[in-house]
Amino acid sequence: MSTVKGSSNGAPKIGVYICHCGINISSKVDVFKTVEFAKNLPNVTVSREYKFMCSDPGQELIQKDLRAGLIDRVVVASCSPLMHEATFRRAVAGADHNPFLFQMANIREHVSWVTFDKEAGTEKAMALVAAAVKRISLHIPLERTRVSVHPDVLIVGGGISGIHAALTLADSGKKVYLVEQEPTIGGHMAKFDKTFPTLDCAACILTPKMSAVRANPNITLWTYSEVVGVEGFVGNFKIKVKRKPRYIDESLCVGCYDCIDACIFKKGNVNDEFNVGLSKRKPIYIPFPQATPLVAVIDDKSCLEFKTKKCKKFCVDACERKAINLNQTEEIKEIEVGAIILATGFKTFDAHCVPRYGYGKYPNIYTSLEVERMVNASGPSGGEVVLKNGEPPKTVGIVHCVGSRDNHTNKYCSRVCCMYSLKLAHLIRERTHAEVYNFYIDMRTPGKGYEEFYEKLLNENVHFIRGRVAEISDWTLTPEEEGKLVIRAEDTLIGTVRRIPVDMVVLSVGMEARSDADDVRRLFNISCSKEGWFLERHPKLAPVSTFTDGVYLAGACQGPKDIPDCVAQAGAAAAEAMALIDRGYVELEPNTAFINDELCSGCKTCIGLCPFSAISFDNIKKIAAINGALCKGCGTCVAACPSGALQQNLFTDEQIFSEIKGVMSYV
Amino acid sequence: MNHKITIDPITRLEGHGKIDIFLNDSGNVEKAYLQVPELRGFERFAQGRPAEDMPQITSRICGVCPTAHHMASAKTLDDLYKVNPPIAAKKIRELIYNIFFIEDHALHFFYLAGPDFVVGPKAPKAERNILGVLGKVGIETGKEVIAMRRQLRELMALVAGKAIHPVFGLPGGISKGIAKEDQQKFIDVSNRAVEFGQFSLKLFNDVVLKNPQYVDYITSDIYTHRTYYMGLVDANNKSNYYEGKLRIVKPDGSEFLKITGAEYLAHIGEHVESWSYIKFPFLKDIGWKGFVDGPDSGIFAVAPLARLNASEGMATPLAQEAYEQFYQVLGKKPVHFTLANSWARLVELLYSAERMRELASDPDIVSPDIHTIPTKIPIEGIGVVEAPRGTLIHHYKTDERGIITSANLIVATQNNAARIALSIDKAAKGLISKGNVDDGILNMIEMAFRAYDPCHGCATHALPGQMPLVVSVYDYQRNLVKEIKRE
Amino acid sequence: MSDNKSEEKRFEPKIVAFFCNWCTYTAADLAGTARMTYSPNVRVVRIMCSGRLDPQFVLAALRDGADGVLIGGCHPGDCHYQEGNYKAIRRFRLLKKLLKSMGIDDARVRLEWIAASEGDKVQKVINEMTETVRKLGPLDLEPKAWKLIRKTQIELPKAPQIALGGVS
Amino acid sequence: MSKPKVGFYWCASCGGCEEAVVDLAEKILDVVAAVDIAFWPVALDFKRSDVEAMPDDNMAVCFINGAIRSSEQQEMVELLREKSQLVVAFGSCAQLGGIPGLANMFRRQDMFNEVYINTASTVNDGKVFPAVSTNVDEGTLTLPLLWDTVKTLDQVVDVDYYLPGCPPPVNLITDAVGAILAGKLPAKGSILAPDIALCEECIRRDTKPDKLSLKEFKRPFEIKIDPELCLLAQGLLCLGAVTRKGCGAACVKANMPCTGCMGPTDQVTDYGAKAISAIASLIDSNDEKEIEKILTNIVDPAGTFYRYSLPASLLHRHYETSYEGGRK
Repeated sequence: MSTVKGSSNGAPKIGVYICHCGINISSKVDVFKTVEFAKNLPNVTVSREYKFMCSDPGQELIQKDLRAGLIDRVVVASCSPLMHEATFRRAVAGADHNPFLFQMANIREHVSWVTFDKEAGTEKAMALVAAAVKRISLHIPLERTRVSVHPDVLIVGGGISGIHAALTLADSGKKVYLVEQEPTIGGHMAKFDKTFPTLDCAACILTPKMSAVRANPNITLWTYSEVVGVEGFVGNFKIKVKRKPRYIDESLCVGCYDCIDACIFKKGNVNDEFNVGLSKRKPIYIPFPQATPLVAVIDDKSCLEFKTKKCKKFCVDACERKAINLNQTEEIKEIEVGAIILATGFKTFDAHCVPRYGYGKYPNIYTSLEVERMVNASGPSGGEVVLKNGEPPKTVGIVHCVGSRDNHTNKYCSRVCCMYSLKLAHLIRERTHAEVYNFYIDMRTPGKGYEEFYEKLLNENVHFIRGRVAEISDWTLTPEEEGKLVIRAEDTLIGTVRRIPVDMVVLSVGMEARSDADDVRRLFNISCSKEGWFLERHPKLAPVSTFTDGVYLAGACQGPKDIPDCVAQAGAAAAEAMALIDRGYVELEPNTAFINDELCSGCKTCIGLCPFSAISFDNIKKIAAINGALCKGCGTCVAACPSGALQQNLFTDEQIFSEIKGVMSYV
Repeated sequence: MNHKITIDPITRLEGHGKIDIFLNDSGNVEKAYLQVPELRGFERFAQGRPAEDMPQITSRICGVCPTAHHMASAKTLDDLYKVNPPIAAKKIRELIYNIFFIEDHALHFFYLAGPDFVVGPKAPKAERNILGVLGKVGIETGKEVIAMRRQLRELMALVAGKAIHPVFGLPGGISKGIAKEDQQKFIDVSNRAVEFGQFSLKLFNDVVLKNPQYVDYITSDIYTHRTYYMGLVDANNKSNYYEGKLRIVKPDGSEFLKITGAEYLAHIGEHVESWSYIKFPFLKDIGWKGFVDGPDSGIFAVAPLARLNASEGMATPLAQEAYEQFYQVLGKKPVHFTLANSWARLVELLYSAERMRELASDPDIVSPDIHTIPTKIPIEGIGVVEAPRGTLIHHYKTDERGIITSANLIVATQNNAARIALSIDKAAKGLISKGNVDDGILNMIEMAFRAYDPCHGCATHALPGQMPLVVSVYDYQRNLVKEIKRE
Repeated sequence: MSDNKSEEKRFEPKIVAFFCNWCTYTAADLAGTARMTYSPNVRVVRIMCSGRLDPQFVLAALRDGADGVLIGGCHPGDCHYQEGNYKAIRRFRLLKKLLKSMGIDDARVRLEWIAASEGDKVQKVINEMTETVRKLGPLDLEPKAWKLIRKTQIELPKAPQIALGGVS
Repeated sequence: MSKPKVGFYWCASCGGCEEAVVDLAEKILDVVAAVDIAFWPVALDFKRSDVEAMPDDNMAVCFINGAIRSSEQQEMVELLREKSQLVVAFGSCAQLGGIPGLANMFRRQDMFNEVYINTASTVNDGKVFPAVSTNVDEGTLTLPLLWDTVKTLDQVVDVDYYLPGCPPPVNLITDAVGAILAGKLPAKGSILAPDIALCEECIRRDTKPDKLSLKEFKRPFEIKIDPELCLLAQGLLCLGAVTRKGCGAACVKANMPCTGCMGPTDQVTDYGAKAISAIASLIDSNDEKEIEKILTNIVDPAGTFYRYSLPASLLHRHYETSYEGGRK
């Protein structure tokens, strides 16, 4: 009997198991009829149905039949193989059979969930079952190959998510490369003043983590740098990082500001990115006092020396440590890592895209991020909330959902705007005692202490008007509107259109995927959702994994998140990476290409086709040779092989032809 | 009584033919029909193919004379692209072509028609074949014949790629030339070939001409038709197979026409009968007058006898001698005896051998300059060669990319179709009387046919095939009263 | 069962789809998860990459009774294996040329780039394809070519006899 | 003991396969010594009736060349099947349909119109076509009807072995005959030739670049063909990589690309489709427009990739022109 087990010799004994998936499948597929149909297919010795095949009893059903020798091959018709193939392969292996003598028919995602007519659904299900049965007879036992995992991790993005993930991994002794585009880590969080709902200051909780990164020997921090090349696969990625020249020697600079003071420009002449353009900085600068690393940087686009070559270069002389090196050039670092965490974050919605809100047209209309800087003590106005004329505002309107929940811009809710709007309302009121009006569609405060925070604001006499703002303009009707910005909105609670004259407007802009998200995902070979957020492997069960093994997601690059969620997810991503590294190896799918040496004519057609250089030409044998470890199993070479000498495990020509016959056999 | 006799197929020829003979109530032949029962339609499926593929595609019209089609096609491509092959290419083509003539004529004489003479038309059929010939002439001679053909075909393969279905023809030349070190092979074999040609003629002399009964056959009226004759000739009206002008002589031997291949359409038409897949070419200048011979009928003949008749001699000395002897024995030009074809064929074999010898030692043939790259936009091309079985005409029209839009092929044997029909009819009438039909007589009717070495593979670009030979005898009401199966 | 039924009912084309594991197959799963109902005429065969698609598979599907073939892969530049879909498009273009010259309406064979997130595109493409092929009608290579070759069917063809009218 | 009986027969072929047998030259004498040739229309006078007279399985083996295009041919091969222990499909036409199979690109009627009406030199004002039966004064003349579709031998009768090639190379023929006489036969259905592609025996293989990709396809007459370099590398559509070896790369030796007469290797189902897959993979472009441009020099895909195998292909014939085909 054990000779029959898992062997492909002798007539195969196929077990077919049809899953009801509760009613998910059985509502659109006549499971019993399908079972009957399967019974009569060639080589099928067992045909059963069960409510939930993926459940333990379901799997035991299969294992019992395998152990009893009733079957030696398994077909499960249930959900997508992307969902449960692994589960059932484990089950088969659990019964000491080769896990690859298993085939799945996807009758849920591809049938019951997408088919209206039950008869049609049943028919389609039968076709897919027939295909799987035809195919499985041609399966042979296969072994997975193990490849060791490089213990280092690459983290892309130095915002709170990247920082947290880096620290978590570093603390567990893993070597981490943290790569950040900007001259400093900190990301958006570094720009915030306070954080909701606890109102503790962002800097106070972030900067310790930032310096911890700087201090941690396990973390290699590369700011002002970008990942430009990704090769290899899970456990064995080869990464190219471009370090842009900052013209300052990081190891020498102590961030004393002398060079900055010495700069030929006495005043800043460039929009300060950190203060979102509310202030100016010099061509040589340190983004903000807590910048990490605390190292100056020269912006060669605005530096006189780089523009004219005629600068007196006071900065160079000013630096005692001779840290300034104007000849510094871009540098490419090549590293190997086993896992990658993407924490590239988000960008805020561009308020210009909603002209009727007058952003950029009227002076005293700000985005929430600008106000974040304004209320920040280290911000452009030293924490003062003031109008362009320097006066503090008497009335402020905060407009929620700018660019969010809107068919013309982003359909989705950005999740954080309600809370930060409340936070800003509180802070503005605190600093200016102005009347603050919140215009909201729905007040969304899910989360620990969030609703309470809303309560608190209600008691602080902040005004809440439920309704989407129609327009903001300086077009006045009454004397008291004179010189003010008039916010027109329908108050859906009292059912009238209201005009609220204010001195200042805050536009609570939503979160969007970064504009370079598409390039990044291509670089790392992952997918994006329609909105442009990086696509997780499964929305619930694998929220930080991607379809590319070894690449994980942390923070807002995967979707709008507030800080606690980002940190939580960063931790999760770090844990996933750790799990991978601590296991020490990855098992590769055996669906690789192989060559039948006797049939290979050495025509070399395949060799140039492999993107992973897995195929080489053996000049002694005069035939092609495949490196199984490098082969990723795409099968491109197999399709090209003019004499059929190349085949792909689990996807041989025979198997696919038989699957085609299968799907057509029942129509 | 009225009988219908069907000889089906005519064996020992390349291709497929079927003869129906109707007897009148006295049991004498009323009429005999030659039918060719298949068609491949190369003209149709040539369309859409790139012109440069035609030499290889049309060679599949006939695996016995693929070189003829290949060559005609290659010449058509030269004309299509209005490009002149380098001198080396021209000479190598003609060299290969004459080599092909030798082995093909040898094939016909020794394997196909030979048995009729060497073994004898009335010999038992089990002996009436190459093996019988070997028996007669001796296994050693047989081996020589075989070896000769082998050597010749090896040389063809050396240049053309394959002896059966060559591949070397290109518009503007050929794909492969002759390496210096190989030239000697060609010279050696050509010398042997000349000897072989002389030997074959001698064999014919001894076995055939010395046998008065055979000579009677050849000269007997039943194998005689007075038709027009056509063949390619060079500037001196000497027979040439690779190039030249088409010369057509009247039944009285005087020149009727001398045209370039390009002018063929003005003078040659093809007549269609519903009882045969073959088309019957005729001289438009005279017109189609039905199956009758004589100067008033447009029927003409091609192939060895016709070529000798249409020429004023052979361009090489030994062949010229043989040519003169031929007419000396058989009387003044033109000779109208169909069976003389076999002799004429051997005269030609000798010419090709001598021509091969000339070209083999020509210094030009080892030049590497063998292909002129076409530059002109193709529109239309016509190519004519003499195939062993007669004049072969290819004619293509293409679009500007050189994709065939229409093709016309008039193939060697086909030119003889009408005259062959006459031969069958006349032979049947002469050989069958009072309804008595025996295997030997039927074979002698086939001889009339076989003498042309007709290749019905070519003739209809048809699919050769095999069907039983049945003599069906019908009474005047067309009821089958008797059926003789040929055993 | 379906046969006599589909006789009375409107023609239900049979379409075989080859979807790449990473983009289009996933998108099809997404369409399922999102309960996007679409016409049941398509049967999906999963391959790891559109680069695995051997034109033989397309012809085999047609031979085995499919009225159309749909090929789905990652968008150019998105291939999970970097370049498989580029190989696919090269082969597909030449295959289309061949099918055209073989007299098969090339609308019966379609290639679509469908990303993992484009469940709605799966729905749209499959519905479109089904309609297109329904309009084109059954391909039925079986009776139209293959069955002519089966012994039972080899009796003289029921072809128009004009060719044989001739003079008789 | 009597020598084994052997038959040769031709269907829709050009006679080249017969020539190939004749090209056994001296060897043919050995063959003749070893066997009784019981049937060989091209060279011997035995007739169908002789075959009918045989008991079943009387012939040890019958080599049948040519495609099947008419009921006569079908009847004949069925008869020969009965009378032979082994049937060998001899040559491309019998195995794959061969060049006559290109007729499957058209209707029979298209052919008739072309041959008997349209061709330049045809004079046929009466629009006369050959007819299955014609009444002449003396009686009735009949012709066989041709089918619309050319078929391979194994689409009509059960075939034991295949000898590929147009025509089959002499050495393969002798090997095959030898194996049969010695009773050393491979599994039924085998192709009696090495199961490996032509490149393996091609002298130019080493000149083929490891990573070949093509920006342009060339037609043989457009360039001075390098006599050393791999033809595909010169942009010529050489199908050697898709084609079974056994001919010694004869065409390539003559400096011309392989056109695939030996057919595909065992693993390949559809020669043309596989050729497309392999050739297209080499195109050096990812841009659809450019790909199209590069493909324009493949002027005749069907005729190029199915030159010898159209009837054996998965499509078998042109679709619109099949009887029902094209009727909407």
